[in-house]
Amino acid sequence: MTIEILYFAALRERVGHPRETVTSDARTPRDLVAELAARSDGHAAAFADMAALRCAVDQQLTDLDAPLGQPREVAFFPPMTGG
Amino acid sequence: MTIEILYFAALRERVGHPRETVTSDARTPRDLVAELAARSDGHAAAFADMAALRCAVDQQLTDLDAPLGQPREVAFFPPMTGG
Amino acid sequence: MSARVQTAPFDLATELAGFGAGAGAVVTFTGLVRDDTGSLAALEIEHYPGMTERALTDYGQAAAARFGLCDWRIVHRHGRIATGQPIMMVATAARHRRAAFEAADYLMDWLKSRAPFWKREIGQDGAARWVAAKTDDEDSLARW
Amino acid sequence: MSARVQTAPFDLATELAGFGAGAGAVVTFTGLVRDDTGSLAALEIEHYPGMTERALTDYGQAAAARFGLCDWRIVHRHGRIATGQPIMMVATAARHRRAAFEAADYLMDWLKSRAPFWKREIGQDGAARWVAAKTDDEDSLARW
Repeated sequence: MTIEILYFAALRERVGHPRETVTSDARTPRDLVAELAARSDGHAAAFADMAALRCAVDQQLTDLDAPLGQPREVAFFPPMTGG
Repeated sequence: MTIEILYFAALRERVGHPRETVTSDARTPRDLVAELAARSDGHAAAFADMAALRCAVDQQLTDLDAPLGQPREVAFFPPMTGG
Repeated sequence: MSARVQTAPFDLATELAGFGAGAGAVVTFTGLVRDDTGSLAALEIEHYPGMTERALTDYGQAAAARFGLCDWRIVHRHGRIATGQPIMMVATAARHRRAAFEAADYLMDWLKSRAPFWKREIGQDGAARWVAAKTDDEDSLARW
Repeated sequence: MSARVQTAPFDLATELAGFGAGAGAVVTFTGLVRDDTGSLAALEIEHYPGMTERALTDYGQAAAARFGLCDWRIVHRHGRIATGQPIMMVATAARHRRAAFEAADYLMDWLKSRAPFWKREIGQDGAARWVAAKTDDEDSLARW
């Protein structure tokens, strides 16, 4: 399936761009991360600290091990610091 | 000693006036209440419910059984309902 | 860092002009005349001139010391206040949100049970009735 | 009952015009850019367009249901915000003060840790540094 991947904040900076379209059969966000991390040194750096990785699937916060389904967009970012 | 007595809210209404000057040797507010309650039926009604009586001695909230000292003014009123 | 008692309405925006410079968090509480029965015309608030100002200042200073406030303000009205109108406000400013929230909550508990104000409900028919103190206001104060 | 994300400043008085009709208690929280070191020029706030609005609305509606709010409002800025300026605000209106306080506190905990915003500190020397999430923000959220 084709998925739009979005990166925010420090992850966006490390990857080097805010979004990219990928083809993947990943079954969880964590599987997807493994595929994305292999794309470049920047990607690897972005995903180096999995404990500080947050994920939204179709704009809903989602656990890295939840079933991925057929998402339109998946976003990766560091812990949020709003308010 | 001469003390200025103040009444507020329902106590003021029952006593019939907001203040009066009394001479007393009361040693606690509770002693003073016993003297005041004898002054009129209105006073007696005002002090009928001692559980709902609050007191300030020289504008500081004070327990009914605290030593009275030589106060300038003593105020009696129902539980407060500010805010 | 001030407390005021007045009959006039107050304006939150005016009260907050220049309030809490350097703070990271500002909390305000505004109490309004609420009509639960549809028959209330106004509240009439009596207070103890002299003691009121002193008590509000004491509670404000106690909150500032306890919660490390950058700034605080209390405005409480007395006299007749129509349904829907503001009765009083508390504002607290602190570096962090927890202190600002707790200080405002603490001040409200003190004001409800320890500031010398007494509310009387005035019905649309003109009948007046003193508002009874609530036990849970005392319980709330006992938390601190 | 609304949430907004914007770059422009907001005005608390404007936000509160007509807010919480019929309520007895209104609580506001305003978060400001605080300079602890004397070397901060501004914050730069990034967000996730689309998800942000949805998340803020979800949290507002959850608070309204849980605490029985008469009204609520969330305004959160993004982009560059200078030291001392407001970042965001939450307002809650309820019949009683406890619900208004708790709902504002609850919303702040959600916004801090679950709304898709990321802050970057911009020093007076131009250097940028991402703000790290605080463990105690997670702890605070776990209270609810």
